[in-house]
Amino acid sequence: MKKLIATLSARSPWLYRINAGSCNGCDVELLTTACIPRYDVERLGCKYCGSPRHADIVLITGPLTARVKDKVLRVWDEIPEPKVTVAVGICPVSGGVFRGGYSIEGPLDKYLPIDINVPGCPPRPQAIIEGVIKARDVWRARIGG
Amino acid sequence: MSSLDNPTSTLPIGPVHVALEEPMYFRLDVEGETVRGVELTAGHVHRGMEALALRRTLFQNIVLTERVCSLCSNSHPFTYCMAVENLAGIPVPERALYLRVMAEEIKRVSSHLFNLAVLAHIIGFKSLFMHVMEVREIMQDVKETLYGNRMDLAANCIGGVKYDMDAELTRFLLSSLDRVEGAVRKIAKIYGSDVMILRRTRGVGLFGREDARGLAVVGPVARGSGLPLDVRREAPYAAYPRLSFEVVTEQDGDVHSRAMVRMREMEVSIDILRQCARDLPAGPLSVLLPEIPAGEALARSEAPRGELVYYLRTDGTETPNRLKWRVPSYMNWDALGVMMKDCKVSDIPLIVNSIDPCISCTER
Amino acid sequence: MNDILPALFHMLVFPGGLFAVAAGLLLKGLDRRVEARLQRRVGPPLLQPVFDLIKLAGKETLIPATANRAAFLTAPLIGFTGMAVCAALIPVSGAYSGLAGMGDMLVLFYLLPLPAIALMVGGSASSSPFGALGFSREMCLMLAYEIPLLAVLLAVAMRVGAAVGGGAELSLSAVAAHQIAHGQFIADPVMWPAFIAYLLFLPGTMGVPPFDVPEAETEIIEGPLLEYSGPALGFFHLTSALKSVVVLGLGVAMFFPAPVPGGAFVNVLWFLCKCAGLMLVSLTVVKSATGRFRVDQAFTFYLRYPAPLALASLILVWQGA
Amino acid sequence: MFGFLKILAANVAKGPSTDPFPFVESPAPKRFRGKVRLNPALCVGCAICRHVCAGGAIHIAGRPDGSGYDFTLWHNTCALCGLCGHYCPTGAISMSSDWHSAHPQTEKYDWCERHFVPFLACEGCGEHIRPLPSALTGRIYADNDVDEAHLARLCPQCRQLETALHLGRNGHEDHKRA
Amino acid sequence: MKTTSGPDPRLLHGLETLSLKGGFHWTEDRTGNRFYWFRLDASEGLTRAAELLAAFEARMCTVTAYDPAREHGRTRHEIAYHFACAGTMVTVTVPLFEGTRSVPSITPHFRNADWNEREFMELYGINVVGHPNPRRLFLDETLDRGIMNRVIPVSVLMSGASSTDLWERILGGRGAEAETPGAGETEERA
Repeated sequence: MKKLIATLSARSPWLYRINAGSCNGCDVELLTTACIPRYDVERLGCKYCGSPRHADIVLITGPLTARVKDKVLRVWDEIPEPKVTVAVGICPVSGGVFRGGYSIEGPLDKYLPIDINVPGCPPRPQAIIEGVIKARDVWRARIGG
Repeated sequence: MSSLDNPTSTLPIGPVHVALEEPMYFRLDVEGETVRGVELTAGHVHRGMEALALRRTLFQNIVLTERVCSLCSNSHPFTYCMAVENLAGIPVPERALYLRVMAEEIKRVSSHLFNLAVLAHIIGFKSLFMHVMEVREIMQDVKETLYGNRMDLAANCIGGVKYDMDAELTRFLLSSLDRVEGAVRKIAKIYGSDVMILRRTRGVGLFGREDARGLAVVGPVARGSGLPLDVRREAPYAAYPRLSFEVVTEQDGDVHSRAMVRMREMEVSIDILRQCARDLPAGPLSVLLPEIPAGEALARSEAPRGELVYYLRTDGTETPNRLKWRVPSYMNWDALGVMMKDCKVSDIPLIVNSIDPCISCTER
Repeated sequence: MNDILPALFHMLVFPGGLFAVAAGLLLKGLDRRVEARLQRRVGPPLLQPVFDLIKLAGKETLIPATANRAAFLTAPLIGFTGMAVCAALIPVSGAYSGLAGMGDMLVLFYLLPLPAIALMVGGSASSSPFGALGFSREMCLMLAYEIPLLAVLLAVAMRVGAAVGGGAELSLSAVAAHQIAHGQFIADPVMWPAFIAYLLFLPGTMGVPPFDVPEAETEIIEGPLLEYSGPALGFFHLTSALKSVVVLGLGVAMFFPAPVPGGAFVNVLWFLCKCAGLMLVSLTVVKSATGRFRVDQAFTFYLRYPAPLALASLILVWQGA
Repeated sequence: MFGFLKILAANVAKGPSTDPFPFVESPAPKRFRGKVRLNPALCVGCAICRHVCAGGAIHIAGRPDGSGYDFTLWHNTCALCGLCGHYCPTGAISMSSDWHSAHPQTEKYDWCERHFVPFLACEGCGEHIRPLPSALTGRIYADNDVDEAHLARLCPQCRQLETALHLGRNGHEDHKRA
Repeated sequence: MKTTSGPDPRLLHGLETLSLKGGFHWTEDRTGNRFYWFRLDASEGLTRAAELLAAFEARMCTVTAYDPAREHGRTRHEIAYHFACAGTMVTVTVPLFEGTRSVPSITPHFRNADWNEREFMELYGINVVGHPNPRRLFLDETLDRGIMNRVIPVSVLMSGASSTDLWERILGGRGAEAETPGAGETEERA
């Protein structure tokens, strides 16, 4: 029964994205992936939500700058458990071309438990979908499916 | 009308907010639904890129500048390369000049489409947003097929370009342009006549010609207020002196006229692309690089959001002594203060979007 | 005792309770799927709203530190209970003639605003500035769309009342029965303005574009719903599903309640089809073809178009046209 | 609104434009800049790729025993700009059209392109060297009739010597003929 | 194609008189766009230069502060003010003497100099006299003012992006750290 509930729940992964100082590339690609007919994540049950409190899968872009760090961590805390975190683009994963800058606090896994990485500069929308599907599997396992 | 409660209250918007593509913090003093004061805190996307640029070689900086912002990501390395070329007096081959213009105009079309799509998104017109984004996908496919990436083209290198066009790709480009042009015409009709769009954008975010001159705004914001500012015309570069195009202006200075400037500019860009495809001269793509001497140079270009300036200073080593750039949005932020005066809360995202702000550009 | 059991059945199983919930979720799923098709998308599976609810049930409910806990948590229940009661009042011609009793149209008129009030309570209890803005917007919008609703209800009631001997007939089952016997109002030119007014009322009360101002995502991040999560948020979704059955069912009962030959089961399906048709015309297509009004524009819109239309019908009925 | 209804109607008629991707593979165009690949047979270890890499994604380190060197490219910091391939003198580095990049956090540091490039003993002096790839020798010695395969297996010093001798011999013969 | 004919000669002459001896020249790019460069005598001349430029309707484009020498232990700044004037660029450079850390604000003449001046205030620790709103602009409070003055050792210049710590994790014990093989290097550079 629990397994069935987990399986059904996993068919409704709602997405939320956080921009941690990204150059827009990954961010725009996330918007494209989440919202347009060509990629239509809604057929996977995804919905793109505006409030962190509604989210299940959080997609983070950007290298985590000094000024945005606290805000990102706070918003991340506002997402109810269980949740899955996906790092999109090379910046949150490693700092990318910005690594070593005085204003860069990343990589993100210093502060948050990351589950899935989707490197790329920016990754193709299909790669982001692939990341979401992998995240969904992680999530299903986490809620007991 | 809904000021039932206290006269003024504080409304924070951002830094993480759906309507803002990027983190920026606005503190609004609102009276019911009317905005009385705006204070903004920037710096959330400040990555210290100018310091990073001093630690990268002149080559690495091509890639670094491309990551200033991915919506105008071609303009940055392009202008940076021009600055290096101006400094060292490198003669860029004629073919490369045309290919650079092509990359630039392709990016302009998709950047403008994105901005217009977000306008629809902000007024809650989801289907129109999706429709415009789908049209943009044609341009995304062009970028992916010609350059291998949907955002960062990596088209430029110092002394020329890295990619070439052949007959097949030109055919693909031209047929894509035909599709986009037809779709853009239809979209222009919708934006120009749909009641919902007109009611939300006409007379909103007014910014007069004198304000535009005083705050020295650039790009579609200036042109939407009737100032015919365009670096492509004012100080032509690359292949622009040999191309014919119109500098689009609109007179009303509201959200709608800025949108219509972008709309019409896309048609101009498509025309420029056709001219380039037709006139593309034969020849090499890039030249062998000489030593880069010590010196200083400036370069300017018209990015999708307006004038972009690069200043480069070298000292004869492989890394720059100073690399500084001024992005178009940097000049346009101040205009928000004028535009948002006494506007409605609902109009804020709309007004912010109308200057097509690029925060990652501005804060570097 | 003999009266209570069927009443309970009607409240909890059919047409209120289980049936209404199922129908509402199905309608929502259909709405999302059709909207997707209009936007050249594949769209979610029909049962997506069900998956969403199951998921939300398993999430944690976070309560903002500054919120009023009691109000924050009871708000979703207010709306839900109100709509569950309303659902039991909707007649499904050929299967169920509505709860006996007079004046259920008045009851509906008073209960229908409950979900909106729940949103306002929840929004202000969450103590978020966006919730507060959502509150004032919801209030403003509600005032605007209640006027045409009242006029439409009165027009229908008086039309029926005039036929059965003067005054207003406020029983929905009588309204439906009258139409089944004497022709549906949708074929009655006098009632056309009222029908159009009702069509325009629907997107406002359901909070979909162009009247989604209280929950405007890109302006005030879903306003009152911003702070809700988990099961509490699920209740809001459930309420919205129930409400769509109620308002659509009310529209069907008031304008085209006629059953088709066949058993109760066939007529339940027929009722659902009519609801779905009404929904597609008044909600799905409209929200796909429009953006969002500013709150002041929404307010003036209701006063300028649906209200005069509904009043026109009312006056015509009153004049005995 | 009514103008837009026409578009909606056309949308319904045209049907969904959704890419069936997660259920069907979605190939990238030919020029797509996906994961960087190294052809170890062509790599000479000049490290120009590392020099131009803005993301610092490339690591080249010789083995202590002198048997060769390891080339490592960490995809998680590669900006996919293609400069490495553009400036690679032998064409050893290229961009594949492989865009599948999603991976779990546990594989973060293994998300690499790794190659061991062996050294050979110089046919002249026996020192460990990286033989020149034929693509390169072909280009360098295009106008000379030398034994390219042999030259490729020499260390730079021996190769210099060998070419000098060769030129000397030929020059001498030319002189004699004249 | 060019619609403009360059700045007014009176402006150029005026700026030249404010400049250091020999502190004026112009360059041209391959399309024929001119760039005028002036080096001012002292920072006091800046206010007069700004007045003059404003009178001739120049548009302030940007301001660049930099340390021309980047030597260890010494910071000396120059500030270049870039203007667009009738289609050409006019750059007015103010060298600050060692130890001097302030310039007058040009916001009275150019409203949009506000952000530019705040930027070099925080990045280079230069004071701007008479700035209307001298708050931090982009730099987070956790970071030091004048962060760009830190001299970068030449050794990290080349591949500043890679850190050994990171590479140890990636290499995971494979192939011990050693220097780049020299083989091939000489040929490829040639």
